[in-house]
Formats: sequence, C-alpha cells, structure tokens
Amino acid sequence: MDPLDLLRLGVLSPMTLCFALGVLATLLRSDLKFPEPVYTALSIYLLLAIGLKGGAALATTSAGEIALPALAGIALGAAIPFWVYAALRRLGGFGAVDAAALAAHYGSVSAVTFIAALSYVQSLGMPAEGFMPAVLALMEVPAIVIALLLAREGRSADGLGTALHEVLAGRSILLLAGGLAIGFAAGPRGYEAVRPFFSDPFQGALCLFLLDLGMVAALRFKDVRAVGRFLVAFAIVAPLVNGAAGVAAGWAIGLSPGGSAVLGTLAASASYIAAPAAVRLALPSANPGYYLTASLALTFPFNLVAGLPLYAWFARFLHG
Amino acid sequence: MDPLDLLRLGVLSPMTLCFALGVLATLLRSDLKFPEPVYTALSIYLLLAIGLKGGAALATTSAGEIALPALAGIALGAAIPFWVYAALRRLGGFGAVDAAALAAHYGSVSAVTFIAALSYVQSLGMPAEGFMPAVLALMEVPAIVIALLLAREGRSADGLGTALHEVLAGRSILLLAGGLAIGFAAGPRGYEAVRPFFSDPFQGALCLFLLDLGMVAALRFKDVRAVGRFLVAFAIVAPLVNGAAGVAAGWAIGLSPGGSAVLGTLAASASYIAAPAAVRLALPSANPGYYLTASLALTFPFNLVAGLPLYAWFARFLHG
Amino acid sequence: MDPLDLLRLGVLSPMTLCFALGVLATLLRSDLKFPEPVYTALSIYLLLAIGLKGGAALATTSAGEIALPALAGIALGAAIPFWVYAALRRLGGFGAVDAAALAAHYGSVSAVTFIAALSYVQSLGMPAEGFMPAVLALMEVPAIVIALLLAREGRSADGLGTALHEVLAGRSILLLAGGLAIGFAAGPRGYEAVRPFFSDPFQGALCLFLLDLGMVAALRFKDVRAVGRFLVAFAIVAPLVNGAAGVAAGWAIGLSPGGSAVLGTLAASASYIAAPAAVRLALPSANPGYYLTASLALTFPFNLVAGLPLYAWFARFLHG
Amino acid sequence: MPDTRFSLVVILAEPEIADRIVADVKRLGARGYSRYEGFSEWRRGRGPDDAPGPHDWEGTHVRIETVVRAELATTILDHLSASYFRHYAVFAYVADATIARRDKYL
Amino acid sequence: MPDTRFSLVVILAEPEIADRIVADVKRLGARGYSRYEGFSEWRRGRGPDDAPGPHDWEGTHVRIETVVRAELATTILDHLSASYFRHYAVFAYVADATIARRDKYL
Amino acid sequence: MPDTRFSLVVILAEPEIADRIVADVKRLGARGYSRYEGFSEWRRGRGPDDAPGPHDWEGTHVRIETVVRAELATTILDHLSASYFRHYAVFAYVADATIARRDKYL
Ligand SMILES: Nc1ncnc2c1ncn2[C@@H]1O[C@H](COP(=O)(O)O)[C@@H](O)[C@H]1O
Ligand SMILES: Nc1ncnc2c1ncn2[C@@H]1O[C@H](COP(=O)(O)O)[C@@H](O)[C@H]1O
Ligand SMILES: Nc1ncnc2c1ncn2[C@@H]1O[C@H](COP(=O)(O)O)[C@@H](O)[C@H]1O
Ligand code: NA
Ligand code: NA
Ligand code: NA
Repeated sequence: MDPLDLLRLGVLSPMTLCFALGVLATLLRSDLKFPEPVYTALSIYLLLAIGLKGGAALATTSAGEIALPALAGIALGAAIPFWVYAALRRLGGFGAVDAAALAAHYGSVSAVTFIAALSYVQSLGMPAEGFMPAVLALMEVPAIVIALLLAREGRSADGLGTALHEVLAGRSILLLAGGLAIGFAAGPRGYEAVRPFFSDPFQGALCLFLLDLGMVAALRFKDVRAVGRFLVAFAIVAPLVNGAAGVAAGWAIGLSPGGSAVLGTLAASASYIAAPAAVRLALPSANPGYYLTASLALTFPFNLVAGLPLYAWFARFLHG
Repeated sequence: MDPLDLLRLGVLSPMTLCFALGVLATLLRSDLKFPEPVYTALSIYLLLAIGLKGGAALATTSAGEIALPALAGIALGAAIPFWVYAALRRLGGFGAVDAAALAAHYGSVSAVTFIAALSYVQSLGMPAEGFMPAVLALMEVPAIVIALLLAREGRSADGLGTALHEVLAGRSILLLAGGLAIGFAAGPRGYEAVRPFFSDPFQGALCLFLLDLGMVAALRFKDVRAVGRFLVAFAIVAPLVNGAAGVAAGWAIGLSPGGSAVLGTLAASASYIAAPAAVRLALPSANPGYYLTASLALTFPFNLVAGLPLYAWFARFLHG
Repeated sequence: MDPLDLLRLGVLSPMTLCFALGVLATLLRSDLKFPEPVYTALSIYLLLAIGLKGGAALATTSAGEIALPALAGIALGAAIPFWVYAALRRLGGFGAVDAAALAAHYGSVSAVTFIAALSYVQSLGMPAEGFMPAVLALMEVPAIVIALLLAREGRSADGLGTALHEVLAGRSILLLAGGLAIGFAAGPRGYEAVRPFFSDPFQGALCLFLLDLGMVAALRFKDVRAVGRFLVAFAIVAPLVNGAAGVAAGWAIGLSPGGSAVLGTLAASASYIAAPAAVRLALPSANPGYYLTASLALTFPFNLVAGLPLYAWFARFLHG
Repeated sequence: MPDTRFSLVVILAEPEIADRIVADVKRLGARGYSRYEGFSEWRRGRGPDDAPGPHDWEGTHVRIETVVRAELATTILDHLSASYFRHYAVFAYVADATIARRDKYL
Repeated sequence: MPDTRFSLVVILAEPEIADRIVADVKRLGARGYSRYEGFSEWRRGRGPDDAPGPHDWEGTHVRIETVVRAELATTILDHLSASYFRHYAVFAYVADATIARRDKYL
Repeated sequence: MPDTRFSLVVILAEPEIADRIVADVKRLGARGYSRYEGFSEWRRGRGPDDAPGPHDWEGTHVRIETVVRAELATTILDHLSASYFRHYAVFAYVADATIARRDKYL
C-alpha cells in the first residue's frame, strides 16, 4: 500500500466520515445535537472498553514485554513538554503560562485519537500489541506534571496538588486504569462474558462519538484565526515531529509496525480531556482559547485525517 | 400466509408489543419515563444506522436500478399533498393553513414507520431492496415544500426559506443523507466494521424507541376527541389510499414484493419529526393539535398495527 | 469447586469488579459521574431485557413446571416481612414504622442482584431455569403490601392504595411484567430478532450499571455509622437467613441447583427501587436513612460479593 | 391596581412527591407551571435534629415554578406547609415578578 | 444612580423557537444569557379559547434568562410580545436583580 | 424584624470550578443549595478585552442557587469576587425572596 492508499483508507473509514459529518452539521447550523449525557455515556463506554481489552491482554503479557514500551511512552511524555514550551516561548512569543498550558496538552495524550489509531492499524492488517492501552494510561499524566512545574518558572503555580488529584482521580484515568485492572483480574475468560458489549460494537460506538466530536470541534473553528498563524502552524508541525519520534522509538525498542504507529500516534496526539481540566484549575490565567483550539480544532482532525496514515506509513517504512 | 397470519405476525412482533406497552404505561400513569437524552440518542442511532446500511447497499447498486424507485417516491410525495389539501378543505371544512399543515405531514414520511416496515417484510421473508433508505431520504422534503406553497393560496407564507433550511439541515435529513453518503463512501467493507453496532442490535433498539413512542403517542390520545370525527376518519383512510397507491407504484416499476410494500408504507406514513418542526416555523397559525394528533396518535399506530400487514398483503396480491 | 473457588469466581468477575471501581470512584472523589438519564436508560434496558428473556422461556414452559416455584417465591416474599418486622421491633428497638419500612425492603427483591445471580450461576455452569424472571416479578409486590399492613398496627397507614399503584404501575414491575408478556407473546422466534440487542450485550451493560451503582452505594457508606450496630448486623444476617431459606425451598420443590441458588438470592436480596418509592409515599415518617443505607450500602454489596457464592455453594451442597 | 402584583413561587421537592405537588398547584388554581431537575443536598429523615439515624441526603430534586397572584402564592405555601413540610424535603420561596401578557393570568 | 437597577428577564418558550429568541435577545443588546431545559404544560394551539381543535400541550420547553438594564428588559418584552405572543407559547416575566461585577453590564 | 429579609443568590459558573464554589458556599454558612446544568456563552479567556487570543466560549455551565440572609449574600458575593472573578467565568446576582419555613434558615 502506498501513502495515498493509506490516506484513502483512513479518510474513507466510517469513523473519519462521521467526524466530517459532525463538522458539516455545525457548519450548516443543523439542529442535530448530542445531549451532554449521551456524550458522557459514550466516553465512559469507550474508555472502559479500551481499558478492559488492554487489561485482558495484559493478563497474558510478561512484565518483560511491556517494560520497554512503558518506559518509552513515559520518556516521550516527559520530553515533549520541554521542546514545546521552549518553542512556544522563544519562537512563538507566548507567555510562560500559556506555553506551559500548551506543553501539558501536547505532552499528554488523546484517548480518542489512540482508539482511532488502534482501529486504523487493525484495518490495515497490522494490529498493535494488546497492551498498548496500558501505555496510553501511563502517558496521560507525566507531561501535565512537568508542564505545571515549567509554569512555575514564570510565576508560582499554586494548586499543583489539586490539579494532580484532578488528573489522577479524573474520569479518564480512573476508567482507563480501572478497566485495565478489571480486565487483568478477570482475565481473558472473564472478558469473554462482556465482549459482545465492550468489543464487538466498539467501532460503531466510536463513530457516534466522533460524530459528536466533529460538532464540538467545528464550534472552535471560528477561533482558528484568533489564535494566530504561529499556533496554527505549531498545531500541524508538533504532531508530525512528535509522531515521527514516537514511531522511531517504537521501532527502536522492537514494537510491531502497528505498535510503532500507535506509539507515534500517542506522542503526536494532544489531550483534550484530562489536560484541559487540570490546566484550568492549576493555571487559571492561561487562555483556554489557545490550548483548546489548538488541540481540538486543529491537531485532533489533522491526526485523524492525515496523521494516522502518515505514522502508519512511516512505521512500515522503518520496519522495512 | 393469509391476511390474518400477516396481521398476527405484525401485531405479535416485539416491536409492536413494545409500542403497546408504552401506550399502557401512559394509560396506567406509570412513572416509567424515557429521559429526553435517551430519546434523542435512540433516534440519532436509528437514523444513522438506516442511512449507513442504505449507503453500503447503494455502493453496489447501479444508477439505473434506483432511478425509477427514486422518481416514484418523489412523485408520490409531490402528489399526496394536493389531494390531502383538497379533501381537508372541501370535505373537512379545514382552513387553508391547517389543511396545508396536514398535507405536509401526510406527503412527507415517517422514518420509524419505514424502519418498522423494513423489519416486518424481512421477518416475512420478503426483504426490500437495500437502497430503499435513499428513497426515504428523497421523500422527506418535496411534500413539505409543496404544502407550504399551497398555504400561500390562503395567506402569504413567510419563512419558506427558514422552513426549508430547517428541514434540509434538520437532524433527520442530515443523519439519513449523511449516513447514506458515509455508507456509500465506506462501502460494504467499511460497513463491516460497524455492523455489530449499527446492524445486529438494530431491531432491539427499535423496540426501545417504540416503547418510548408509545408513551408519547398515548399522551395525545385525549386530543382525539377534540380533533373531530372527520380528521379521525381521515387519519385512517389517508394511509390506506396512499399506501395502496405506493404499493401499486412499486409493483408497476418492478420493485420486489417487499420493496413495493415498503414504498407503500412510505406513502402511507405521516411525518412527525421533520414536518412538524418546519410547519411550526413556516405556518405558525396552524394548530399543532391537528397535525400532531393525526400523525402521531392515529396514523402512526394504525400503520404499525394494521397498515404494515395490509400493504404487505396487497403487495403479495399484486405480485401474484 | 470449593467455597473459595466460588468466591474467587464471584469477586473476580467483571461485574463485581466494576461495582468496586464505582465505590473507589466515590471514595477518591473522582469527577466520574453517570448522568441520571444514563442510569435510567440502563435500568430500563436491564429490566426489559430480563423480562423478554424470561417471557420467551415461559412460552415453552408448562404451567405445571412454574406453579411450585411461583408459589414458593410468593410464600417467601410474604413470610419474610413478619420475622424481619418482629426482629427489628423486639431486638433492635425500632419503631413500628421504621421496622415495617425495612420489612418491605427485605421481603421484596432486588432485580439487579437477581440479574447478577443469573449471570453468576451461568458462569459456574449451573444455569437457572429460564422462567425465573417470572418468579422475580411475582416476588416484588407481596412483601410491600404486607409490610404496609404491619405498619398499621403502629399507626393508621394512609395511602396504601397510592403506594400499591406506585408499585404496580412503577417502572420496575411494568418493564418486568411487560417484558414477560411481550416475550411470551412473541415467543422464541420473535425473541430471536432482538437477541443481539437484549441478550448478547447484557452482561456488559450490567457491568456499566454496577459501576454506577457502586458510586451511588458508596455515597451512603458515611451513614453506616449512623444507622447503629444492630442494623449493620441485621443487613448481613438477614440475607444469610433468607438466602438459606430460599435455597432450601428451591431444593425442596425440585428446582435445579442453579434455580435454587437464584431463588435463594431473591429471598436474600433487598429491594432498593420499588420498595423505597412505595414506602416514601405510604410511610412518610419512616426514615429513609435506615432502609436505603441497609439495602443499598450493606445488603446489596454483601450479596454481590459474598452472598452469591454462599447461596451457590449451599445449593450445590443440598443438591449433593 | 392590585392586579399587577404577581408572585413567582419556587418549590424544591424530593422527586417522589413532585407529581403530587404539581397536581396540587394546578388544583389550587395556578394557570401554568414549569419544572426542572436539579441536584441538591437535604435532610431527608425528617423530625428533630437529634432523632436517631442518618438525616442528610444528596441527589436529584424537582424544581417547580409558577407565577401567580399574591393571594394564590400564599395559599400554595400554606398548603405545602400543611401537607409536606413535616415529613418531606420541600423548600419554597416567593419572589416578585412583573409578567408580560398580564391579562392572561388575572 | 439608575445604573444599579438591573432586571432579570426570564423567558419560557416552546423548543421550536428557542434559538430564534436567543438570537433576538443578543441582537437587542443583552450582554449574556443562559438557557435550560424544562418541562411544562401549555396552550400550543394559539387563538381564542373557543377555537376548534386541541389546545393543551405538555412537553419540554426552553427557559432563557438574561440580566439586563431595566430599559432593555422592556425592549425585550415588547419585542417578544410583538413577534411571538400571537402564535407561539411564550411566557415571560421580569424580576429585580442586584448583580456582582456591575461595571461589566452597564 | 431584619430576619425576614432573605436573599436568593444565583451563581453561574463554568463547570470546572462548580464543585469548588459549592464547597465555598457551604463553608461560608449557607444552609442548603441547589444546582442545575445550563448552556450559555461566555468570555472564557479572562483579562482585558484587547488581550490576544480567542475569548468567547459556549457550552454548559453550572447554576448554583442558595437562599440566605442578606449579610451572607454579601459575604458570598465578596468571596466570589475575590477568588474567581479575575480568571474564571462566574456571573452572580442577588434577588429578594420570601421563604416558607423561615425558622429553619435563621
Ligand atoms: N403562571 C405560570 N407560571 C409559570 N409558567 C407558566 C405559567 N403560565 C404558563 N407558563 C408556562 O409558560 C409557557 C407558555 O405557556 P402558555 O402561554 O400557557 O402557552 C409554558 O411553558 C407554560 O407552562
Ligand atoms: N447578562 C447576563 N445575563 C445572564 N447571564 C449572563 C449574563 N452575562 C453573562 N452571563 C452568563 O454568566 C456566565 C459568565 O459570563 P461572563 O462573565 O461573560 O464570562 C456565563 O454563563 C454567561 O452566559
Ligand atoms: N437555603 C437554601 N437555599 C436553596 N436551597 C435550599 C436551601 N435549603 C434547603 N434547600 C433545598 O431545599 C430542599 C429541601 O431541603 P431541606 O428542607 O433542608 O430538606 C433541598 O433540595 C435543599 O437542597
Ligand atoms: Na502527545
Ligand atoms: Na407519506
Ligand atoms: Na428479599
């Protein structure tokens, strides 16, 4: 498959098309609306499902197999905030607080982008390792902590504690880590019983969620102009850089091609659930208009449409 | 199978029985309530699912196959408002605005009745053509436009533009047409991935929706007396006439027996989502008590219980 | 399998673990929240699903087969309130109204505990009779009526009528009995069409519901101290006594081992949907802090974790 | 013109009795009402504060609002007070409101 | 200081026209608004009470609130009255409100 | 009798800080509160209007209400103003309310 085929497969998947339909719905001012409870229910389902699946896979994984990927994920999450912060401050002219806020988002990860990547590499016939959801869970937090510490440089960052509690007890970590633990404890046999609910309908439920996310992201499109050209360029370049680093790391530590592509996607993705909640509390003077527009309205759709095929292509390229 | 068998099969299907349970819940003043978000979620699911399925089927349909059914559907939708309007004005003594409002509803279609028809003919072993959801989408709008123009006769109908936007960007067309486009672009192979979510559980989700709809419809039962005898009779006779015309048209253009029955059901059904929203904005002086009671409390249950078997029987009869 | 194995299988099932995760979420003050509509939707789904399944099974059950189990269930439900009331009044020093309120809860049944029991015995390879949902429906009401009459002893209990209507037309009976009727009328063939929605994903949906219930139950943990030691002990002892009686009754009337274990669970379980609603209206001066804390925060988790394995073990023991 | 003094009555009630209260409000003569779902904490076990057993509660409640003439507002509050305050969690207050379409509500 | 007399405008409207009313309120100059979903019963078929056909309705409505200066409150009510009262179910009232951050809303 | 002058405090806040504000309101001495979810548009990026970056926002907010004595209302508004107004989207106003069961809230 050449890059164009990969792109076509990504763009023409029901998931990406549902996201596009959501964007269209907002642009057409349709009265289509996902009630808040439906959005919440779908995100609970997706996070728990991915955790359970990963946990059941972990039950048959040796500690040795997962050690390196886990370390690689944490290292990526810890390193990204530094260059993001530096670039935004020096090249972009952002203040310390806004730069740190963006660093937290790009160092952390987006579960939905991850889930889309899993489905995508599977549809290419190059499935990722089953334990990748554990890597996702490990990558969510470090970047946020580091970014909040970076913000201290600028001014005293109160509420690091509150913010950390917010992330660790926040629903995305709780469901993900909780699902991993449950899947691990129940094992593949216990997982069998819930597979028809948590596994088979998964991709379809993801479509619905992306339809909704498309509507939400499109609401921010009008802010793209206000964030300035630098941030727009950053929101495209950062995932490319991080994604390439992630794929290369995966290749270096011996992940499968699919695993490398997914690790690249994790690095490339920007958080838009855990990080915003933590940053809003710990860095209240950061402008959410910057970090939400960049992560949700720019980086997320970019990864979904162009990033996934690129990281998959790069993984295939490295793995020969 | 004789007519009685058909009736029994329809009446004793879990779908019809769930509708009846919903009616019962309202009559017993049960505290059973479907929260608004659940109703919305179910209707999003059903519309998108039917669109996706139809779109995947369209991907393997030639333009030639669908041309005649599409034209027939549009022609039915355009013709029905004229006789409905005339009958209500001359025989029923309704004012121009109320008559036009009702014409919009009976010329347009009910997606849920359509979905129930698809399931019903399938359970009879006479499935309809896969592209019928496209016909459904095409039949939703024309009648509404024509009816609003008819109302002009009476008084100047402002807001035709707004009303049209309301229908075209409204969620029912958006999800249906969007689903068709996505299913078509993703093709049968893309559809495979979402089938366990959008296809297998479909009939069960429809049961839940009909349970809710039964409760909603029963709330309007108390208005049946207030709409007057003429409208009650009309709400039974109109679907019979339109249904017979639709079945005959299907037969004439060479649809399968199942397809003819479903086209008949489309013609017979009265809209209660798209049309009411459009009419409320474009014809504010029309009394919703007439058009909602007729379409939701009378024609919908009639079609579900007696109409489907009758149209199926007539289709079998014509097709020999 | 020895008792410890049974316990392990129960505790390590995804269902029990999801309940535990919910408890953890509340204790950690996580921002995880199930919106009310999702809770309602899940409970509608579970009740209707269990009713439909039971109804389809009833369609192939002879009246003779179910007569004794039905009578046994009703007898248990009618007997339990008497000893509960007496024990709470004489030994616990509770007033007539509070004692009667608790009697209503422990005599009636918890549908979720029942559902968990069905899944549990199935996972042990000792499935219960298919008609057990009908027994569940029959056991919900009698205890409530008897307990309200017992309260009269103390003071005149107005609103018995209202309370009865509340229970009989309440959503749990309506969905359960309605589901049974629909499943019965549609028969196994009609049930086939909705199985992918109502049966296959059932256990997974139950996990989600238990996750939510764990959060709700943990909210009441802080009241455990305030209810006093006697009630805490009662909330553990009562299910053991009632459960043993139920298992023995099942064995005596010739149910299968799984059926006996489930009948035991029904007797052991305490209602926390139908009974609270009825009692709040008919016995307004009863303190809900007692009956909700006992049934939801104590007896429910006890049954889920330790009760199910015990009743299953006792059933195996009796059945040799 | 005593007719222009309208009162907004706001009632917060535990869910179990919301339907009853709505029925009462209509029966007492309110021309319309609206209801909403909210979340709050309240004392559910009624009776004196030093009665045994748990008292505090949290969960959804139903908010019922109606705009009525001042006299009716008093009637409604009196009725609530007589029928529900003892055993149920009901909180109610009245505020002044100037309504449009006054003629419809006299 | 006439600037401190703020008015809370509360509008209950049938769902079909809620978006229109929000747009009107913003266009007329309100600095902010909030909206909620509620349930109520209302007369949906407008016109005189003795007109034929069913009139009563029940279902969700949208509640729109905005805090504005007294003059604007009057303007909003006048606009609602001219544009919607005839055909649509719209109920509106005004109450006094003392706001924090007063400077932002002058 | 100054005790009869009760104040309804209404607070609209962006969701992230709603739990904090509820805790504050309770700590400051309010006897009860209620909360609702609504939708609104607001300025989320705080600071002067001419600061760079996007400012407008729309989405859910949390509405928190409590009926308290007039002094406490002032205390609450002062606290909100000191703690949240600078960086967060918080809107608050006070209205008069006559409550039933007055004795419970003194
Ligand atoms: N007196 C009232 N108090 C509160 N809400 C009302 C009142 N009268 C009508 N409403 C509501 O206002 C809306 C329009 O009512 P109507 O003008 O009767 O069609 C509906 O949501 C009614 O429930
Ligand atoms: N004049 C107003 N009336 C009602 N709500 C308002 C008003 N102004 C702002 N709001 C709401 O108050 C919150 C904070 O607004 P702001 O102070 O503009 O960020 C948001 O929920 C706004 O929609
Ligand atoms: N001061 C208050 N302000 C607003 N709501 C209150 C207040 N006190 C009690 N409530 C609410 O009124 C209802 C009944 O409260 P209670 O009378 O304390 O049981 C509950 O929904 C409380 O949250
Ligand atoms: Na990242
Ligand atoms: Na039609
Ligand atoms: Na029991």
